[in-house]
Amino acid sequence: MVIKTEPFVVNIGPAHPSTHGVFRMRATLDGEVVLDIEPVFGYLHRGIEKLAEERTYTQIIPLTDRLDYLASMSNNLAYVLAVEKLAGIAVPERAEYLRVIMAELQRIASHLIGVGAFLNDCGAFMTPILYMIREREKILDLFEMVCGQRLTYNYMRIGGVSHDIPEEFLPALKKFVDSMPGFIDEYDQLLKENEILLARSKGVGILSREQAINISASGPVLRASGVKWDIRKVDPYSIYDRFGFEVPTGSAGDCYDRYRVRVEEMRQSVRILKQAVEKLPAGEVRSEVSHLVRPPAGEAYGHIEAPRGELGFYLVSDNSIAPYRFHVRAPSLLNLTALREMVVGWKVADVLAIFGSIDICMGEADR
Amino acid sequence: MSLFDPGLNLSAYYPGTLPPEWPGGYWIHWGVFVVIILAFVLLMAMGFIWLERREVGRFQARLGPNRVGPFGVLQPVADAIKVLTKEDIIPAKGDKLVYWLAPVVAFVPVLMVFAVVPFQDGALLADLNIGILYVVAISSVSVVGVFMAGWSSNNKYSLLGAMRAVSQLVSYEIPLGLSILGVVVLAGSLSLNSIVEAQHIPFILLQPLGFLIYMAAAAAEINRTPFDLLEADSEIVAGFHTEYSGMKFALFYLVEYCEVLAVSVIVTTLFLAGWKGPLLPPLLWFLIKVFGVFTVIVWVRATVPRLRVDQVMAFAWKCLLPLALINLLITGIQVLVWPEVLPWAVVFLNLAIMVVLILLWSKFFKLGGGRVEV
Amino acid sequence: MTVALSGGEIAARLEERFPGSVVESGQDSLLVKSESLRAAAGFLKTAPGLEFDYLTAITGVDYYDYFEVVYQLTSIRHNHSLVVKARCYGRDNPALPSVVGLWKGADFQEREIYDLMGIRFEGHPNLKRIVLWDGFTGYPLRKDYL
Amino acid sequence: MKFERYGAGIAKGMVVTLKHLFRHPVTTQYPEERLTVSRRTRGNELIWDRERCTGCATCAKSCPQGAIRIVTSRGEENDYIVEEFRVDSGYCIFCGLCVESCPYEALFMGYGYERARYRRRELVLNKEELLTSEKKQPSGYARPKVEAALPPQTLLLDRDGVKK
Amino acid sequence: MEIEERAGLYIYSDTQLDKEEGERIEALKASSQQPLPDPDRWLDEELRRHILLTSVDAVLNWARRSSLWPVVCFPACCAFEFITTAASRFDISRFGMEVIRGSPRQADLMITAGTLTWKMAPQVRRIYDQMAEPKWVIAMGACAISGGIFASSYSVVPGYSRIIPVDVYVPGCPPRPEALLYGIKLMQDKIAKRSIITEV
Amino acid sequence: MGLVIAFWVLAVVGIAAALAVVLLRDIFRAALSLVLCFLAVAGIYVTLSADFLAAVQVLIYVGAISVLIILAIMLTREVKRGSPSGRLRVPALVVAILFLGTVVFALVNTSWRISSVSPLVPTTAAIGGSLFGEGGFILPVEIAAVLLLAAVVGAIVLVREK
Amino acid sequence: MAIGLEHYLVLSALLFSIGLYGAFAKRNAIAILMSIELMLNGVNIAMVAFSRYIVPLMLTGQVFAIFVMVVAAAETAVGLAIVITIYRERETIDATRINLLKW
Repeated sequence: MVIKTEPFVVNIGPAHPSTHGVFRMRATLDGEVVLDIEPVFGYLHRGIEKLAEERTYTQIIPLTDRLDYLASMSNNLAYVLAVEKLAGIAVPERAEYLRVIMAELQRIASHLIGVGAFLNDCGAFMTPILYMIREREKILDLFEMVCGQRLTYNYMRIGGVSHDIPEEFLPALKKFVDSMPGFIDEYDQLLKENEILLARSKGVGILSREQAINISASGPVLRASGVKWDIRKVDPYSIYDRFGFEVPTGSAGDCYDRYRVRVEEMRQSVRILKQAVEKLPAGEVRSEVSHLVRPPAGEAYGHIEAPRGELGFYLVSDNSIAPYRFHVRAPSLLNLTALREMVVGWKVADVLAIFGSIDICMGEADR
Repeated sequence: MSLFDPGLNLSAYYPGTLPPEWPGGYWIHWGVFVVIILAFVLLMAMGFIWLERREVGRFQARLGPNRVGPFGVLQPVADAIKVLTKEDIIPAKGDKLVYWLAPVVAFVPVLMVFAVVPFQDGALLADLNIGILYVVAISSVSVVGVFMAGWSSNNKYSLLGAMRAVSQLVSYEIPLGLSILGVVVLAGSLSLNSIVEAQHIPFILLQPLGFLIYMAAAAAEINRTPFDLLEADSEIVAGFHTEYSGMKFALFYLVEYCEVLAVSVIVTTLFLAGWKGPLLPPLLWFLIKVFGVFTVIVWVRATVPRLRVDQVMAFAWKCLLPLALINLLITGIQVLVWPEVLPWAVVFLNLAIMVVLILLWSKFFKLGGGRVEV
Repeated sequence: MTVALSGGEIAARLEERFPGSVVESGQDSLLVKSESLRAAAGFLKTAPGLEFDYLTAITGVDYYDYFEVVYQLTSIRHNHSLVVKARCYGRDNPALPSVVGLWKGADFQEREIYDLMGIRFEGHPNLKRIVLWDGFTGYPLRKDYL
Repeated sequence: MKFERYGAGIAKGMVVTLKHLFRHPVTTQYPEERLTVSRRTRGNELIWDRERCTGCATCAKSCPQGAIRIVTSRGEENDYIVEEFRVDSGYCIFCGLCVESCPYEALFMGYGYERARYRRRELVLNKEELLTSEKKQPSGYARPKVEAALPPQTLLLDRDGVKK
Repeated sequence: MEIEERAGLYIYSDTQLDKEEGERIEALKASSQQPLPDPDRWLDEELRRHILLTSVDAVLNWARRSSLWPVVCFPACCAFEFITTAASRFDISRFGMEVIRGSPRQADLMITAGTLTWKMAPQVRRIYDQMAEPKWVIAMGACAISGGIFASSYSVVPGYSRIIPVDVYVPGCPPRPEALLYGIKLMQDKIAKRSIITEV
Repeated sequence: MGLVIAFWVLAVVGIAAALAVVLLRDIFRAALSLVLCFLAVAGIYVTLSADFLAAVQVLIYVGAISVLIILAIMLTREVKRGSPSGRLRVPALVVAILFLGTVVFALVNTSWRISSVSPLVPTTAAIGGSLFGEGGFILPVEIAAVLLLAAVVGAIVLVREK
Repeated sequence: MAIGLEHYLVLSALLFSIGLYGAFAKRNAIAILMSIELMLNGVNIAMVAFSRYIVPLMLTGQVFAIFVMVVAAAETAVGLAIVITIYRERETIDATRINLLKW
């Protein structure tokens, strides 16, 4: 029974406990039911695209760190891939493997936060996210070992990576790879079958296959809707064609599927890591590239499968030391396009669960 | 018995802590006991605040407050002093009188619950013969305080929180009362002290389903997970007390823990045989059981997510209420058919009945979905 | 591997259907006349064998003389891609037809280009500033913005 | 969904949290216990070697935001004397590009991170404050020789097997 | 936190609301071109101080520094280092700080974790104004101190000190959790010496 | 003595709260006054040795009825308009005073047969007995149950979505 | 001064009259409902007082008071349901304007 009352407007965000940064939803509510919602962006618009036009190609790498600050390695990778495509630079084999290792570690770290934050938005009192952050800490330790920072790595370089790994890295990584599946199992046991979580997320916020494609969704959001589309498979970049892994997909396209797809992707990433650790060759990690890269005039679009979806960099060069135009195809922004269709008619609590299940990063959406 | 006419049946319960020939009669007993209860409630509430933070910390693989005093036990004291000395902000557009009164209205009933709780045999402020009914009645008053807070704050989150509070608390009062009735039927009395005395085996064994229903309903009444919708911070910031600061907020914060304490105490009394127990002194048993119940509540809080508002309501009406009615019916039949025979057989029977009922009911009961066409 | 379709072949098919719509075609891109952008995009989305159902990205580039808007199209069914470009002239009120009707994913991106580069998209249902605030003067991504 | 699992899922989850109650917490009690940071750590300070620096200003050029200010004057032997070398650590993002680009290995990332201050202006490091001292050690970022001498990093991974 | 006063005006997009917001932003931008001075007078006064704190002050300050409740203000990257600080490995709750209040009314400390844009600035200012006295601010990270890597951008506020007075600056991009904890320790030291200093 | 003080305090509070209910323009506050009035009445019951009834009064009137009323006030959003008195104010006042006068006159001039037996305590068992026991009010209880059911069904039907 | 039956009856009459005034004078339908609750409470006090002072060992008055409460609860539920329905249809709960039956 729903008693119709006078609709009223509530702002959820920008500084709301669970908007994952500074997103704002102008929601029209009728009691608890959402009648309409208008996403308001821009609270973290920092003008990265403009700033990049004033920096050299190498100096842009720190900027990309801060795009999707939960997946800095992936951003670095996408950017250097685009520049290498633009300038036609080859990358040593060992560097490719290191890149893959870093990108997959980053995917696990990012999904851990994504899943944890989603469970938090469903109302679990911090426990899952704290467990997940604990696992993420292990990954951050590895990153810190390699490049000295915990969040903004600035690790990839045009033509390779900045440093070779220290010798204690591989044993630690092996240990991590061995122990991680056990932890994923444990977290599955924690909440995968929890009746309350199922009630909160199954059938909630359904994004159909057609809708998902039409709004240019990507990443786990697209795959949860049943589209088997993973850039690592359909357009293999770097050396992803050398690894065997599955692309998990959902069927219903609801919040629960998005959550499950992320968890399964973590398992697949562990699988890739295992193979990469075994095959890692010796050799150089950086090809000889001038410090000031001057790509020939032209344009290039490099894209990777970042944790949140297809992350693309569109670069236009005019043969100077700085890009003429630098555009980021941000998965977070596009995945939000369907937010309105997904939440209308649901309750306020569902809005946040749905929003959490899309797992966005405002640094990337607003740029 | 009237509250203003002490002396009827109180004397029967005097062998407990206080000597019967106390000078001044019952007024002194009252005065002393009120002070004792106040001290007990405040101390226990602070202890609970500390314990919850420590326990949640350990559940989450971290430590929790440990730097203020030994093991951080002074943490709630520091919190209290700090909160009390913070600036008191009153929203400009709100209803100031109501805003001011709300924490008081919420706090007083919770405190009054402890008047009838037996800390050990006969050690209680007033052994009302309507004891448990009094508890249920009085605790339903604090909803009004919550509502006053949400209304007078002139904030939409507060109002949403208050609306949720009212619908939720009113709904869960029914299964709560019905689950208590099972115990009352077994004990044959409403007085809490008599209920404790009637428990030769703890009623949790005779009333397992009633216990579960009571725990669920009580968790909803005191806004604990998974029913903590009123102050769901991921949804409506801090719920009805979003606009409160300083001392008034401290009162609401205290109310929260006093309510948990009240529920722990009442569960202990109704289902866990109160102060009864071998070897240890009764008061110690009482405290151990209260802390045990509280730990379970914290444990649940550390594990489960929260339900949605309509699911909470559906759970009360479609699941708890029928189960509570069936439970009451079965209890009544048992009391009529086997008065005081073979309690242990009844224990196993009731456990079996509980399992069967839950399995059966799960077939009918559905949660999830819930989209509204707009 | 996503196949980048040859711009020339598709340009020929487009020309056949809508004569005069293609200005030039590159290796994996084609430049469409701004008036026929909407029709060409509709054709690309539905034509059998092409079926670009997925709009990967839109972006605008300021070349001083004109603005170029770049559409990265992908077909999930056939796993091939194409880059479509359109130009609009004039710095005061450049305009292009909107493709939101075809790909809803263009919604926020077109708004962003409008916000940061000042290109109007005719037919967009809710064309207003997205990341900057009302009252911000200038279009930051234009090359003459300081 | 049906309420079909009869609370078994909740029970499973509660077992997991209960297990954690008896596990050793992973907490590091920071001011007393310290983690050994990575040997390559990019701490929140820069360290400058007065002897090696030739004043070529490559670092300043490679800095993405111009946080390094170098003023030099011509010395007697046709070399540069560094008059002023200033880094605003409240503006620097510690990306390490300057250290990587320094051709004379005269600039290091700091190993320490306790740089919080009450005043904005105290964050600006001038020539003297940039020198290495008791409290300020260089880190091994892009400096393999320094790296080899530093203690190995504490890893959370190593605490996995530890029982309470 | 923001609640609009008017109801029923909403359609898919409310241009009136946007316009008002834009005006607020422009007004704030115009009025905060210079950074606010650091509230650091107490540092000088401490040097020539010879009066001891009264015991009431001591108790009050002890309570205040032992239970600093942060408010939710997590614009960007640093937020995740703050969350990590709050998480199991560094565990801010040891200092009694894990009570992260969604409502600014009940919070004492604002940890400004991330880049502040002009669009966000009125909201942050509002949160700060809503906090009850006494209140403190820790500027965490380069963006919060000076705008950091984005300082030259057209939409970024070069440092929170333009908007609100900052008590402690924690450099780093982002600072490690230990660095933030060190900043919190400085904050506690400052609170411990309150009372003789006049409020700044 | 305690009883006398209690009666007067409760009576004054109850009357004042009742007056507030009918005189306040702010309907939310009027509803809160109603809660206070109910509580005072519950206190009056206690002074009449009807402790079970007092608890029931708090449970039903305070816990359920007034909360429902407050909820209805929220839902109808009539608060801004307030709760003004209508055209009938003066006639209503006259009628009320006339009625009050008549009743007070009647009850003062009646000689009540006051029983000197001290009241029955505890009342719970006795009430239970007279409700469900032999020769009790079991038929009215059944009828009340039917009435409640009808009311619940009626209320649901009334506010159901079309 | 001892408290007798008359005191309670006067109190009850006062409550009833106040409720009566409110029920006639108020325009807000919810306020009218609240006034009716006041009247019922007044009646209850009278019944309990009679029971206490005239037949102290029989609890007939209290039992009746319980029935009155049952009726009051039912009445409130239905009354509020009507009020909400009317509000939904006509956007007002002003009793002087709810005159549907007149025409």
